[in-house]
Amino acid sequence: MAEFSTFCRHASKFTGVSSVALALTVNAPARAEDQGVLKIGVIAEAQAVAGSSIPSAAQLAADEINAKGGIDGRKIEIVSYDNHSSSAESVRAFQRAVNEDHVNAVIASYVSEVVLALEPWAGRLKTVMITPGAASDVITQNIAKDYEHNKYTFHGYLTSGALSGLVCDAAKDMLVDGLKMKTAVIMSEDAAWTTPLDAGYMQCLPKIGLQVLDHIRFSPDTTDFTPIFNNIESKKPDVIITGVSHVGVQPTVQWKSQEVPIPMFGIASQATNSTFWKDTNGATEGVLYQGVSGPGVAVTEKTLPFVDSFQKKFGNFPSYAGYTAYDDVYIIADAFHRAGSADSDKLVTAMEATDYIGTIGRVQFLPKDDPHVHGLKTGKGLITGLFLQWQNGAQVNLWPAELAKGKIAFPSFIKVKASLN
Amino acid sequence: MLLRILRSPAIWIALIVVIIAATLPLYVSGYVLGLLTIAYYFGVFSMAWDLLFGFANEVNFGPTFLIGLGAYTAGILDNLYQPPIWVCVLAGTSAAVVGGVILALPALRLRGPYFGLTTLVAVLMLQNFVVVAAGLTGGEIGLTVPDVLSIDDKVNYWIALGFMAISGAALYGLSRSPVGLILQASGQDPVQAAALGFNVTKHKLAAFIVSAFFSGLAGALMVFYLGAASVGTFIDVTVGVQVIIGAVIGGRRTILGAAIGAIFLIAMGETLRPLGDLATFIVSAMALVVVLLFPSGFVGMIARRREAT
Amino acid sequence: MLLWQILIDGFAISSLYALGATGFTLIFGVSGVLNLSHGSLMVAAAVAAWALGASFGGSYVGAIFGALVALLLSVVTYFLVVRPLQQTKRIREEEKEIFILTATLLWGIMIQEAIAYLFTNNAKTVLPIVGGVVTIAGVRTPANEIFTAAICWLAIGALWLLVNRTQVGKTVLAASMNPRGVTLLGVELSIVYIAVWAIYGILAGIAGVLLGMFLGVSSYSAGPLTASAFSIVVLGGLGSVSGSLIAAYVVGYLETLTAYLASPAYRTIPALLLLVVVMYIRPRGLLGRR
Amino acid sequence: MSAAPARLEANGLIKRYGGLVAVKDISFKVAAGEILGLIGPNGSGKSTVMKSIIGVERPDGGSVRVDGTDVAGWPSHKIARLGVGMVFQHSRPLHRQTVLENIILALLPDRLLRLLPDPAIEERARAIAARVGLSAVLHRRPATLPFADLRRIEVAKALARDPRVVLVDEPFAGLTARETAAFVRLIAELRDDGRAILLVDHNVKSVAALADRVFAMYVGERIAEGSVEEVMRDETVRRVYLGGGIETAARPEAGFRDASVPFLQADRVNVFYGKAQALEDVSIHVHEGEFVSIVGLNGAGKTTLFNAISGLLPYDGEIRRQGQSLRGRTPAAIARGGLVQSPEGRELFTDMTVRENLDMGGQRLVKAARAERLEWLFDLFPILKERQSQAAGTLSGGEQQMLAIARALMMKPDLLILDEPTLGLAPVILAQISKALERLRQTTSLTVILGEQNVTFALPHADRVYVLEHGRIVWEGEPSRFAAEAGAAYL
Repeated sequence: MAEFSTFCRHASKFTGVSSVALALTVNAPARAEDQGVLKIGVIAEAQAVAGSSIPSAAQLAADEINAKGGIDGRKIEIVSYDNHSSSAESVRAFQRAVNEDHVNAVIASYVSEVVLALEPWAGRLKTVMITPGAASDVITQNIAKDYEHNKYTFHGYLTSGALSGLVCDAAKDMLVDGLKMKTAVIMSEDAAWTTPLDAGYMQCLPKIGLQVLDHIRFSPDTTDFTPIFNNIESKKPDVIITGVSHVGVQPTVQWKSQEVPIPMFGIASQATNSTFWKDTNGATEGVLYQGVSGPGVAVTEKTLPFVDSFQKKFGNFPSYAGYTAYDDVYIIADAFHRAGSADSDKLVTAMEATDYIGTIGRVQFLPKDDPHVHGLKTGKGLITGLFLQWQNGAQVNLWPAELAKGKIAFPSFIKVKASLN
Repeated sequence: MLLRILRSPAIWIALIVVIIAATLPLYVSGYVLGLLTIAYYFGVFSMAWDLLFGFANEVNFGPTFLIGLGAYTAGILDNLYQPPIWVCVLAGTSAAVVGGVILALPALRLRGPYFGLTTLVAVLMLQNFVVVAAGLTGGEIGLTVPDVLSIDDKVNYWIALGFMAISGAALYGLSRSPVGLILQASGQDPVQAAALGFNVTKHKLAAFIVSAFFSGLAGALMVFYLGAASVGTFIDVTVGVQVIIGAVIGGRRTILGAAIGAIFLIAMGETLRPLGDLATFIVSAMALVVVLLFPSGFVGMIARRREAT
Repeated sequence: MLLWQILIDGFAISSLYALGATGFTLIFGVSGVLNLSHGSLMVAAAVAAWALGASFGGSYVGAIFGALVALLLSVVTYFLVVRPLQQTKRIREEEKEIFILTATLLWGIMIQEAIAYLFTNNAKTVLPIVGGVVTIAGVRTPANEIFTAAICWLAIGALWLLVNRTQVGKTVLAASMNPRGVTLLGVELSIVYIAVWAIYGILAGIAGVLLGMFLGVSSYSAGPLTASAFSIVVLGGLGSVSGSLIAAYVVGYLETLTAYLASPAYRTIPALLLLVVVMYIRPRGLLGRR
Repeated sequence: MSAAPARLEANGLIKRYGGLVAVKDISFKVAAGEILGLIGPNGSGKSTVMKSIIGVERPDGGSVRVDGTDVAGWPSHKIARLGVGMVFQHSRPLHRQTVLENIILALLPDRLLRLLPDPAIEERARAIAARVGLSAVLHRRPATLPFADLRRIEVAKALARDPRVVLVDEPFAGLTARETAAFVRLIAELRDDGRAILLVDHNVKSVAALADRVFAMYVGERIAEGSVEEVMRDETVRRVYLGGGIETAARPEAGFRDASVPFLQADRVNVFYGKAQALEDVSIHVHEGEFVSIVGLNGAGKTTLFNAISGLLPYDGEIRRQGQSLRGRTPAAIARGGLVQSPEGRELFTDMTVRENLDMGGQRLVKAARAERLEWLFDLFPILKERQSQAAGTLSGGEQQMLAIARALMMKPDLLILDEPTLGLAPVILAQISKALERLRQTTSLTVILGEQNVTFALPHADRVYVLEHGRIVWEGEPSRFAAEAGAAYL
């Protein structure tokens, strides 16, 4: 029953447009210039915590731009579609967005599965698509494989590979240098995006001086993590390097209830949600996770103003995909401006030249010859990400040092050998 | 008897409906077309299921086992070697048929809830296989296929409509044909059917194969409409449930009713979309009401009224 | 060491399965109904416990409330969904089975969707009644895990006493063997059925709440929960309580073994394979009566 | 006749169900153009023989030859194609098809590729329909037809493959006299086509009109064979059906206090199963403390009558207890009211101990009363005391029957209905139950209705006897007059 075909809640609003469609053929869809409006389609998971911020953030950006008179005098219109986290429904939404609503570009989903299903359609329907949250490297690899066909897809969020790099950077400073840790076990869910992530971990952790004792992948529908934690514990590592997104509450709660004496450190998408504390009954105390943003952390001068106005408008904090979705609208708008046209191919060229300071750092896309073409460039001066920890009910940023808001601290059951200097 | 079929209004009504449906793209939005395209494929799923339940009297809880086999075989083949689409579809269909036979041969020995149960387990197995063999099937991610039937939603719509119409005609004709009679007799009372000289198992197995054929074919085609296959779309038990409910509320033992039921379910789910998460709730509630108050389903009610006279 | 871990963890999860399946099989034994809204009942109980526990803090209050919610729902299920179908004359007897299955399934989906709508479909974990850990045979085990196993067995024990030591229970048992016989002895079957559904509701409720404390639930869990109860009951033999208990432990330990020795990712597969084999070799299950 | 070559020949047929041997070495022949009546009371094994012939059951020994081919153990559809047709007692036509289609169905070849209807078949179907007298209703749906026509459809289907052997199960059950006559004619015609016909029924009388020979069975064995007259005269048969010289001890009806308003009265009760009429204007009355036996063969309607009284069946007419109508009360309520049935097939709780079964009966008694009642019952059936803690399912048939009666008595009934207590029991057990009944009769004011096909058992305990046949009361009177007045009707 979950599989009813989908479409955004404002279906009725667009039926008027549809009549216009009839005359026009699909392969060269009519863009919306004539109406003097730039349309951006947003396909996201409305009821999932991470996905729900995407349309709102995009809308916020559009409003701001329109308030300033739009791009070259053209207003931006956001058309959003709920995909119920299903690839099939996303494909239908994408087809409708392009063939029916004639959007000029699409911002799509935080789920790698969905984006991968849409990527070929972006090529087939020659429409620029950017994902604000998916992490799988395969997305960019596909572009590298068949650039001419897939060049319309852009990766607006860090690829898993990049993420693993950022986690390692933070681990170096916080764990190896800070806590003198020597060994680690990788624990990640068995999903598209973690394959390159784990590969990245395996490669960079030893480099920074963390010996990888074991590498555990578990099915995302796992409910009982006891065996996994016991297994890890028997290896006696100093830290658990995580890669979880679909799951989150259950491993965290069982980590606490079993009092696993080893800290968790790494990617834990659900931990970035402000509701995570309540969902886990506070079990998340002491969990360390990578993020591109955090409450009260001014990554760039745009970060905090965005969070404020987002919270004013929608009454809650944006998820990580919210930040990127917000930036993506600006990036697309900027590309429109430079391309001076909404023609997809011109738009791609303009997008590739992007150099934009957003809420999570400075955005530049990797060039055509790179194996991760259209992925984000990372590193000092570009995007570094943050590292935060849940401390009695609040998300506290600990890394990088210049943005730190507190000191690392663990619940009593965690045994950290080295003294917390 | 052939005459009777031609005389039965059902056929003519169906024919007119199909003709009208074929003209929809001229004045309906692509979004509605996309919705109906999916609905039509589900219509075929439900009709194939009804042949088994309504006529062979075997409750198959695993329609998605057959559908999934068809869909994934076709998708994987296309992914690996990119043969012409029709080859993939053919392969998918045959896979479904073979799988159906392998499932049915032993399962047909079982009575009562056990047949249904085995079919259910088959689905769970397939689901696990897809997840475990992620390298081949794309696992949780789902599978993206390079080729699609068409990128024009009108064309896709007409393909689906045509396919449903043909399948419907075939299944309906079959159900009304002499073999259909035998099948119905075998389903209703195997002992008597055998005493009339009919090899009950043979006919039930045949029914299973036909059902598998159409399920697999529909599944394979749907993959090439979506350009993607995922457990949630083709294999998950909830999908099977939707197929079954469609057939039941449409009116079991009517074939055509099954299609109507399935289309109704999807259309409803869509019209209620503005209610967000409540949509599914309300659709289930409606279906439940139908099951409780009008057990013979939409078409069943009409048919009954006709029979009474 | 590993052996002990497997033994202990397997025991907790198996006990939970056992409790979940017992009620399920009881219903089938007495009224021949396979209630496919089973998982939804369990989830409803857990979420109710979570919601109340969160707002009033009291884990006990929450837990009890959860069990009551399940009890209520189960009785509603009987009157709203099952009974009308059992009594209608418009469906041929041999077809009622599929109708009841479909109807309970739909009903389950309704409950599940209602939960998702009211409480989102994020995973929820009920605040454990007992926290902390204890070390058994060198295995550090959450006290809650032991608590879970204990409660499960208390509940099952209570059920056993009820069935074998009380008049109500005896009547229920008799009804499961021969409903006609019971009627002829002046017992109103409808009352027996209500009693059974009530008992079932409480069992499912307790199981749900414990699951919420032990592993956590989300509205997505409903389907898998029904499926696992279903397979366990089939494995044990439809309608045989003792069968389900054994099957629960077979499945529980099989899963735990797989998780420890092979990989957590393959957890459920061997159990399924076993189920298929049993279905073909011995369709009526390990201790099936019919 | 035995000179004629056998169309159908059963030789040394044996069928076991677990320990119990249902058919013991049965052999008979049916020649072309001959009708053999296979008769026997319930549990005699005649149905098993029939099932073994059409392949529903697999015989454990012996052979079944159709024109010389041994078909024992073949799947039924093969046997059918070899030329064995079966007229089932309970007709289950396809309800959504017309009569014609139902007949066509039977004519279809067993092929998967029969997609187009064949006009020739439709012609034959019409011909067969005409022959069995269905021409008028060809295009009606079965649901709209009278019972007799449904039976006709069954005959038509059996004829479809032009069988050499036709088996007919209870040919006349549920038919009115006129309909019966028509069927006699129909079946006679089938014989005259040179088919071998086997009629299976309960007693000689029901097949007398047709059968050239009768083969009588009792508890799995052949007890007699020969012409209708021979079998009717046969001593064993008479003992089985009528019992030998029975001494009766009836108390005159006038002697009962409530002669004015009977304790229980059934007034023109009618019951239908679908279209088949199971009870037709049945009126009986029972006085307080009276023992009434209702004798009738299996299928005559005894159980139906009792279930109507116990409120388990919908019925027309009135059933009154001490003048008050029982209509609308639930079966349980009626039982609680003291109108208790010890049903055919006993309906015991097989996985429970004897004691638990009894307690289920006595659950509404206070502890003391229950104990005292148990005491009395154990005195009545001592064996049960020994078996107290044994599972009911493991008891012997006789012990189970005693338990069933005892369990009913635990309810302290005013009126006890005993349905077929002797079914399949050994004589020695009968004696014990007999004694118990006699004691109840002497020492208690209990009223009893005893339903029996075993007259030997039914008469001695009866103050009055009703004979039930095809759902009608055909005779009422003192047991002493039974053999003389009703015996013939009963054989």
